[in-house]
Amino acid sequence: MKLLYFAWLRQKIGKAEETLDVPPHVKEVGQLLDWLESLGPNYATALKERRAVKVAVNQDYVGLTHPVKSGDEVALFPPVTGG
Amino acid sequence: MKLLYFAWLRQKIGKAEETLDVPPHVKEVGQLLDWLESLGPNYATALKERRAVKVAVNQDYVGLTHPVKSGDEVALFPPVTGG
Amino acid sequence: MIRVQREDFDVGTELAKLAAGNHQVGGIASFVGLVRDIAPKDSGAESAMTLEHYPGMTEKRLAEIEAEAHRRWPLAATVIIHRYGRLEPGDRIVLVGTASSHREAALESCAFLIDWLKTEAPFWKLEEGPEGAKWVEARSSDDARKEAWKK
Amino acid sequence: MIRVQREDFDVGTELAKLAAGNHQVGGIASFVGLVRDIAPKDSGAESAMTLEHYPGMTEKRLAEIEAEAHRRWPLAATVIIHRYGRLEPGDRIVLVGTASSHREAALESCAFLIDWLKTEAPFWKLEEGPEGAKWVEARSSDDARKEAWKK
Repeated sequence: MKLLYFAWLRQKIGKAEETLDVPPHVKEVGQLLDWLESLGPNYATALKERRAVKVAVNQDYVGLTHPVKSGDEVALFPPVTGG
Repeated sequence: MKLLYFAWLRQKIGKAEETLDVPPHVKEVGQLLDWLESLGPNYATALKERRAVKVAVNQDYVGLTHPVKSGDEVALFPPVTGG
Repeated sequence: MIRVQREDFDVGTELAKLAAGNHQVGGIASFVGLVRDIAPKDSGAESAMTLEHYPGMTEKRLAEIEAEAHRRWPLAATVIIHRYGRLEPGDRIVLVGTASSHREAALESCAFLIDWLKTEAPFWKLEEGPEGAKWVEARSSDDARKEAWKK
Repeated sequence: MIRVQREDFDVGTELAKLAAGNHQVGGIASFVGLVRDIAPKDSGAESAMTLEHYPGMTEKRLAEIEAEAHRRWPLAATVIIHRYGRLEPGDRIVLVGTASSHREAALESCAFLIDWLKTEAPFWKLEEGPEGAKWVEARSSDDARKEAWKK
């Protein structure tokens, strides 16, 4: 699974993207976030304020119960501030 | 009194402007329009559909009871269609 | 800034002026009105128009409308340019531009200015249609849009 | 038409394209977003910013927002240009332009596009303030403006 991080999520996690082998029990976005938090203090800090974390799967905005699977492009980022 | 005519009012009356000595009983816009109608068939035709005649005195929109006096600039024109 | 002129204008240049030297401007809204071709598509003809106006009163009314926009919204700068004379399809007729720190103020005041201008500024359009020249009639929908701003 | 780019753009040229060769266009509405200087006036400094975005998703979202505007209003043409990278106060960030036969459609769809873009397009602003770099926080008023279009 390809993970992308933007803005302060990128800074706190310390990388812009990575490819991870996600364990089989991770089937939804919420489970993915829980599992990522367990990877280290940088992830835990970045994902602590869960309300401020938006998720896109394959470039579409999704909610916490949206399914994720191997091969997906999953992006985590704060609320957008363009325009 | 200086009279100005625009758009189809100018065409129907047959002139763009004129200076007229208005009789003393003409004290309001409505009375002025009535008096102008009496000046000839071109005026009568132009002013027939009174709802379609807008009036400005000294370059401000006014109603039929607005006073007019010697020295005023009075303009008659149809509803505006700019922009 | 108000201009009533025969000549065309450059939209990019006019809008850039609204924020020149003022780094508090966050947004510029604008509306450009163009001459539409009203001739039937299969006529092979194009329909020009002539804009008549009331010199003096035009500038006065536009300045009043502009001042009203500045009273209602926090605007850094505004521009209204309106042409008169003969114009052909595709020609620019009017430009309204508004600059503000806030995009809401810029967008709303721009719509306000063009709506008010349509019903207040003394211009009249004579269209050269396929059956001869015809004065454009005022639209009641324009009056309705202006009235909505009074609420 | 969607463009996401580092380079500046020419507002007049982009807006003129919206009506080029189409004499049914009667009005072009536009909004240009500029970088505001957030540094205190007496600091002597100016505050630049860097715009980060999500390549691929940005273009996808903007195309969807543009398509939604075309579904809602009778539009002849639209343009959305959004820059990324480092920008200084006064620099253009974004252009939204809409062309229609009807000015209401042009004005409303322009406001719709900038409102939706603000809450949907994956851009993030990092402001270089007097106390260091800071990610701009999303405004709840922007969400409210977007929600209003759902009614």
